[in-house]
Amino acid sequence: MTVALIVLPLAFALAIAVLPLDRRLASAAGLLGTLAEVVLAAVALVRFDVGAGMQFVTDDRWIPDFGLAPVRFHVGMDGLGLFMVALTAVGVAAALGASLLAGRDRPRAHVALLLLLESAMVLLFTAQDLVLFYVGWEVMMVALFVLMGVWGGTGRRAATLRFVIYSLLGSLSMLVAIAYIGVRYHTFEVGQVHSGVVWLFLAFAAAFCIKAPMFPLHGWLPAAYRESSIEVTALLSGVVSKAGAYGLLRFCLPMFPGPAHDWRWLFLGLGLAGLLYGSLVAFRQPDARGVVAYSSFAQMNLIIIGIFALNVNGATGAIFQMVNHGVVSLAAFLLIGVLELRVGTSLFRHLGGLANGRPIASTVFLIAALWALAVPGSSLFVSEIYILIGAFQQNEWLGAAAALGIVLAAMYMLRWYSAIAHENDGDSVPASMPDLHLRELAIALPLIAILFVMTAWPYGVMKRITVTTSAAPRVIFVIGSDSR
Amino acid sequence: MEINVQYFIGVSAILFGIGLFGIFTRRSPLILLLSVEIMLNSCNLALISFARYNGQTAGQTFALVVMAVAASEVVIGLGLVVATARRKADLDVDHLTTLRH
Amino acid sequence: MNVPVNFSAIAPEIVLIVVACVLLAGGVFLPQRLAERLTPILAAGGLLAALVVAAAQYQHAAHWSFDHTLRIDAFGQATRLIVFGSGLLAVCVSWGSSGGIKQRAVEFNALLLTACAGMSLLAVANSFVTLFVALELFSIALYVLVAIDIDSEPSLEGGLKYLIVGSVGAAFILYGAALVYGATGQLEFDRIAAAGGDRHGVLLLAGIAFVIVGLGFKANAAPFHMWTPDAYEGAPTPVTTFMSAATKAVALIVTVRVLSVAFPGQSDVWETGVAAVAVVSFVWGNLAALRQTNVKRMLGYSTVGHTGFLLTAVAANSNLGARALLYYLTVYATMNIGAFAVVAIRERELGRPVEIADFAGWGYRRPLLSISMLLFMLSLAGFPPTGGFIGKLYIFSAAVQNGQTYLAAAGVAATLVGLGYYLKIPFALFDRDAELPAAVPSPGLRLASFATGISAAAVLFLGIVPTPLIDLARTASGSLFG
Amino acid sequence: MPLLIGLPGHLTYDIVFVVATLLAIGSALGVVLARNPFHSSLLLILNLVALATFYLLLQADFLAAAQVIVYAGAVMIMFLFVTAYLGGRGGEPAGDRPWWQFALAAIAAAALVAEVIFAVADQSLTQGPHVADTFGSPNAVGTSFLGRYLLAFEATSILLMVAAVGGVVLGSRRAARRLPGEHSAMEHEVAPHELSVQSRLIGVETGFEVAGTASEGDDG
Amino acid sequence: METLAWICLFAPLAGMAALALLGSRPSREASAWLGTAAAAVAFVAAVGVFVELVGKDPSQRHFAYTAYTWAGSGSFKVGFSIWIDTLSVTEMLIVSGVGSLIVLYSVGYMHGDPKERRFFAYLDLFLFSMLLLVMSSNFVLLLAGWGLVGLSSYLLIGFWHEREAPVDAAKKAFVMNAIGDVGIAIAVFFMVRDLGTTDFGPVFQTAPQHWARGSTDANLVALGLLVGAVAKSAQIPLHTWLPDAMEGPTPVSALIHAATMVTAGVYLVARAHVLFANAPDVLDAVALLGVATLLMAGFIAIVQTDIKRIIAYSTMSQIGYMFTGVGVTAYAAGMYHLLAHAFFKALLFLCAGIVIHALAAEQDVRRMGGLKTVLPRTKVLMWVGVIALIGFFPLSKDEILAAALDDGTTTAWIVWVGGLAGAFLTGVYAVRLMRLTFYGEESEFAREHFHKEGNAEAPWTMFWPCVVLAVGTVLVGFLSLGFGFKNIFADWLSSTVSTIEPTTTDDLITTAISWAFGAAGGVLVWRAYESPERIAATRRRFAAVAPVAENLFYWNWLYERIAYRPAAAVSAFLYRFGERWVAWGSLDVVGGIARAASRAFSEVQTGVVRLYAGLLVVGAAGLAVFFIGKANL
Repeated sequence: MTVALIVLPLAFALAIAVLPLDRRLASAAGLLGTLAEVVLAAVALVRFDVGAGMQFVTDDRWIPDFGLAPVRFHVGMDGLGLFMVALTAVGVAAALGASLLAGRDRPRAHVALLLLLESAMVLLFTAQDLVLFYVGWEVMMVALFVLMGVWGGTGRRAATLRFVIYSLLGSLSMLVAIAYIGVRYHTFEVGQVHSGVVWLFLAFAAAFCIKAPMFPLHGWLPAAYRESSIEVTALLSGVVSKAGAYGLLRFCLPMFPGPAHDWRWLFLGLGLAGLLYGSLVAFRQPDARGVVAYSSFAQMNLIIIGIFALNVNGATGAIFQMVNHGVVSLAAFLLIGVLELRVGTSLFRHLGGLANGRPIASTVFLIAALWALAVPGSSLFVSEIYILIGAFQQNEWLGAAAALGIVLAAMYMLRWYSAIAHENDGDSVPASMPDLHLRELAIALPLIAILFVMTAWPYGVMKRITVTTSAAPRVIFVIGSDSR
Repeated sequence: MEINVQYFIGVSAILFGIGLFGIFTRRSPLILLLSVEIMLNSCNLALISFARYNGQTAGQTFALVVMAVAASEVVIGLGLVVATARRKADLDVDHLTTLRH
Repeated sequence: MNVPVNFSAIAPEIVLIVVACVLLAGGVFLPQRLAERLTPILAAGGLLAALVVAAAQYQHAAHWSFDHTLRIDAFGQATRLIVFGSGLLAVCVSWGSSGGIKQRAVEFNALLLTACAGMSLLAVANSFVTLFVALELFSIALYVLVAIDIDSEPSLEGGLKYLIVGSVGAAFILYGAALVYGATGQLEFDRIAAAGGDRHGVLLLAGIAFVIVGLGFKANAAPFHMWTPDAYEGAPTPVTTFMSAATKAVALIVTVRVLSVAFPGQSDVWETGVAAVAVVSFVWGNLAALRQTNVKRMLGYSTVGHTGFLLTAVAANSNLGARALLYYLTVYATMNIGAFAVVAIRERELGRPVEIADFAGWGYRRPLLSISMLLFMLSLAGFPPTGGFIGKLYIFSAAVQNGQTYLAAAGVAATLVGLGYYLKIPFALFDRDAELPAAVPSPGLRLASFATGISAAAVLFLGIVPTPLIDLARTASGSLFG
Repeated sequence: MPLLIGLPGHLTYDIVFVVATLLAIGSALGVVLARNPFHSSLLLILNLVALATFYLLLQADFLAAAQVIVYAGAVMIMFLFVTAYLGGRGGEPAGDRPWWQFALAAIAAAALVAEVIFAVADQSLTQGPHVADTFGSPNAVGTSFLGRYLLAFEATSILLMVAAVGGVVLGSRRAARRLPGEHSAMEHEVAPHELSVQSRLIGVETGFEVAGTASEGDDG
Repeated sequence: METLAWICLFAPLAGMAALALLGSRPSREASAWLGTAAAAVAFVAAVGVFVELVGKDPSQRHFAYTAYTWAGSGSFKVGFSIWIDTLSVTEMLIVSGVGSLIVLYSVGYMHGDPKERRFFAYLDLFLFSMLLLVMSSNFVLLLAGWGLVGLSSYLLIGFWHEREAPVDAAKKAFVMNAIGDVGIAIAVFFMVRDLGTTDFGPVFQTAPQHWARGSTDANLVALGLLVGAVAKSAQIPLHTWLPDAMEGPTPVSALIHAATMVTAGVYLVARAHVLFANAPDVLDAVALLGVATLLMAGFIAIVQTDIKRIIAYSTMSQIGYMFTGVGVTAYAAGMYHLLAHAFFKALLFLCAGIVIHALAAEQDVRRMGGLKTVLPRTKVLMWVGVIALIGFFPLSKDEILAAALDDGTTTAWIVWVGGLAGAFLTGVYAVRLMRLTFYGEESEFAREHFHKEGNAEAPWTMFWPCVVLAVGTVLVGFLSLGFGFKNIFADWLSSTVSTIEPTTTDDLITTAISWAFGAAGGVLVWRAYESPERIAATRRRFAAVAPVAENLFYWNWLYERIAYRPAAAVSAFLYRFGERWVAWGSLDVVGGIARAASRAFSEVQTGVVRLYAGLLVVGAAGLAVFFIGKANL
């Protein structure tokens, strides 16, 4: 199952890259591939055995004698991986839809790269071997670099370079740490490493916290989110950033319980700072992308707080928030993309009045905004509450301070929505711009439907995650398994 | 007969240094090549001294090889100088800066 | 005299020399046009034959030959394979060249073959005498090869600089060898180790230092690298291709062999020394490459930076380090040959040296070559799923294992800086805003593309299925480190 | 009365050593300091002879002979030829050489020399073993060369062949374009001369090995 | 009962979903009626629940139903569950009943608005949210409802989003309510941490054991809830959004900003009375905040000129009374005032809506006047509301004050005195409102409009709800008369919350003074407006203090300076400086260093070969020094 999830997009990517398809065929093949992946992910979601731990496992040789330890092709999914994979499948399908809508040039390459990205992400979300994980991690990065560097906006070079350097700073430290683990512990299996070496922990954390990004490692974010084509931005914010949080949960905490516990305040403090900082900065952004970008940044810091609260509520909330925020930021960015296609800009001073006579558009944007600000009752509300509970259980002041993020989120997201939808039509909005078309809706509606389902029944997700803590040491989360 | 080769090595080192000095200070490619010859010969002196010190012929054999190598380098070096001389009016190595930075 | 003479030990070299002699002898009778066509084929045949011979001889059991002046082991034999492979691909790239390579096809190919022979000999040398003569054999061939375009001022200039600095470097090796000889009374590596023990005599250590300087010069290690960018830029591209891959490989292999076979007792000193050189190479090579605009020169500095990685593996002084080195060298050779082959193709389209800007939009004119180039750059930067990644991981592992995590950290910093220039090329290649370059015929396109394709396939293959090469590297380094 | 080398009763030896040392160092300095390349070349010959003297003192008789014949005789002739060919252009180019360059060069070189001398000074190298009279004789060297170092010997021969080919390539006039106003008279002369020098050198070095190649070069 | 309860909760949601999904397919009329029907269904179901509950023994009148586990982690689960007891049923009835009437009213009021369908969807969403709030059986779900009513409020305040003012008002309301949400969230955190649950049953049972009475934790929990209550109910200091919220359509003001949502704070205090009783200091704060708000809002209402804002400040003031009620633990009295207020304040707003509707959206009372002739029936209905407002009948306010008098603590005394003073203010502003709107000379503006339009007072959908509310106002008055009569309402609530039964003497004293004060205020203001000279004289007399009220006690000014501007400045600073120079610029600096180093390193390669050799030697010398240094000498 897991292997099929990895191979399917890869096979489609290769086929599309190699076969001389025209635009329509390439697009159709791409859509088919991503939708098939969604179906596969859905099947996995249904067949997933709640509480049974790691499932759909394939464990095979890859590099049997590496010199330090065998490198294995070991993949599988627990609750965390399952939802990350599902998020990836949905995210890439939606992003591909958006890119087809926008009509990117050189469609074969573009579609193939998106599929390659998908394959790499599924790999990294399911890999149980450090080296294999790193391969997925970096291939994802490569695909992103190309997508960003080729199809991005006018400032794409600087943005991509910045993104690359930041990313590699983290991932190369992680590579050194992986090497060290191989040397010291003679294994690359995630489950077998328990270490108290602080710098290893920090090296891994650096990679993940840059990707998330955690404050103040976000120097790459504004440019990357602004200069990428919108589907890439959506994926960056919706899925790729989650890979960072995923890494913290999958690697940093279980492998380095001691350092994670000792150093938690670094992450909690920076996470809190990032949450408030990102929210405040989002409030002054001049463009729609900027607001969602910094909001995404703030949310990721909240997730980091949840993770380093080091308790079940925080972790459950963080994981659920990863899913939630993934979907909602995909929706928000792809909607911005639709708007940009029509208006040609996302600068607020040229926007406005979307709600005038465009009920569907305004409703869809409104839903995105409300879920993004975690309106009480929504699925994001649930996940945020759990994160905050976790933070509060860790420390009262932390929980209370982080709760302020709720107010700030309301401030910037309402500003976002108002600037887009309210008052008179902006000067760049074409006269009598029609409401959303069916094709545009086809991208947004499935995402919104997912949000609704998760709102109606958050436990449907949360019970599959089933975070428990191991008996000793306490900070290790056992995800997807009831056993302690 | 006992021989203290320390002094020979000392001389060889001084010659090596003089060769280097030449390379640092001269701009005529010919003289650079001559300086290289001094250096290689100083190596030979060291080799032969140590051969004597160790009472082995190996060092001398090595020195013989070095002579051949030095000769070959001279051939190629002179060839390059001549070829350069055909193309450029002046033969100042300091002016061979088409390739730089 | 009862010296065991075993010509099978140098069978590949013999093959190469014989072919070279045949070329020289026959070449004079061939008309120019025929010589241009025929000699590369012959040379390729010779290299292929040598490759086959070397492969056929490949065995794990090590043995001495020529009274310990040679050591035939898997380590050296594997290096031979790299050298011959590089030579073969360089011949492919040279097809279609103009200038000196075309007019002097006979000499070019003969010199290439002898250079390969010298390198091959160097790879198995076990004595300073053999080492020096083999080193000079290929160096002198390379001096000529760099300057073979005698109509071109840069070519000559590069050759002359290479020669002058190279002679100084050779003098250093020689003086170092003399000092070692003085300290131990031996010239054969294993005997040096036996005689030297773990003594830390001044004479011996000074000798080791000088030997490292000389070998570092050949391996483009900073600060002994200064000739590298000039020679790389000045030399005809096929020669650069060959030099960047084979010279470096063999220089580093011999460095490992000398240091770990002859001076195991002094490893505490030279490990640090090599590490220091590695750090300087990291810094200098990568930083200086940042602002280059000429592609060959940039890649030249890049090789200096990569020497840092390779020396990291040397400094590890372990089985793992040797494996890492061998693995990385293979990948390194492949990706460099590929990259320079692409440069050669573009160069022939333009008829002048290639600037980075000349690649602008080229990705849409020659997509496959450009994708290969992207792959090479990614591999140079160490991204999976290319071989460069596994190599980097390997090297980091070796460094960490030997307690030199700081070297790995320096490698990380170097890679980060390296991204700053490696990515310039893909950016240019796939620049959508650039005008589509005119479709210009490129002489020898097919063979050069073939070399590129082989390299690209190898880089990818080594990244995805590294096991065969890893196994080979394991047995090879086992022959050195037991 | 050990004077320098510590050998009782070998005053002559010491005197010869001192003279040779002065000669070697003086001539070497002359090489690197003389403005005229002719003078440099000639001084180098002197230097080589001084070195040959050392070789004699070190009982390397054959090498001393080879040094004088091959080096001083053949290689340096080649130098002189080229110097003559280049004429005034072979000399040191006009222009100031700032004093600090000298100073730095001297310091760098001196540092290295100091290191080596320091290395040697520390060692007790006085107790060299007694060696047989045949030490350093052509026979002994030949045995070593064609025995243990047979391979090096063979490789050297290839090396010389490469040098010859290289000389051909670099010296060839076919591809060369002339600078405007350059006289071409010498060109036709020099290349064969060069080659003849090479073949002569090679002949001396190896006796037989590369004769064919050299003639080949002539043909090319 | 369970089924009915769920129907009550979900009928409005279904209505909203239907309206949203059908889009523009049904006609406007049909949409409006669909929305109304959904509310009506909820009301009917609520009545059903009420009837069933009445049938139970008073001690058995609480039920909890769980549909499914809504959210949960390994250690803390939240059920989607509802809580039916007398308190929640009371609220359900108010919400769905008054709600239905107001939705009905909107059919007429919103007729012809281009976004009519959306309006009804929003109203239904609000009803669902409000019902969720009052029916939920745990604090998380309550918080969800709490936030959702805020959302509905946001949507409805900003309904006319073409103009800037409603949009700003909507955002302000939402953000201030979000602050309240945070307060409740923090209380929830405490519960989860210390009690492991937020379900009402266990929480109220175990809280006093976990948190000692008056301890810091107990106070913080109650304080958190209080922050939520204060924000939602527009009490000092989080009250400034309510007047601005009047930018929304009038039915919205009536429903959300008068009858139901804004009183949710009172409901919360009553609901969580166990927690508040556990924190006496906070309970005092509730009462004192209530007093402060009721006085301040009364003062401000006197100088307002916008008809809706006058009523809005009146609302704020009346909620202040409710707060004082629950603050002195007279929960039943507070809830009773809530009930009565729901009727009469909705009535007042709807009547004001008729006026505004008739005057083509004019809201300034100074441009009205003399409307008694053209809107006679409205005038009568409005008098009913005003009489109730001043506190003549129902005696809900007096009951609170009487209870306070009975209580006798210092806080209660303050409440009593302040409340009576408030009665005077109420009399002033309420009568002023009537005087300016309906009496005096017919204004130019009103004349123009009426002669042009010449329409009837209001369509029946607008008129009859007002009548029903007026009747309801009067009837509600009989639920709790005081003076020793049977207190039906308090008895009904007694199974859920306790109350203070004031003595008849207390009632007598309080009611007498209150009536006197209210009447005095009314008479004074009536007389003051009899001639322009007199009003001018009055103005002069109060010239010193009037600006304070006219400037709304400087709250907006204060928030502008201590909250908004600093936040905007910090935000701008972070964006301009933090982002540009630190997060973004740091890599630029590194890049600049790298470029400079690149320049340095590559320019060393001057192309001069002597230098190359020189550096080689320098490197060799360095390496040799290092090596020799390592030697054994």
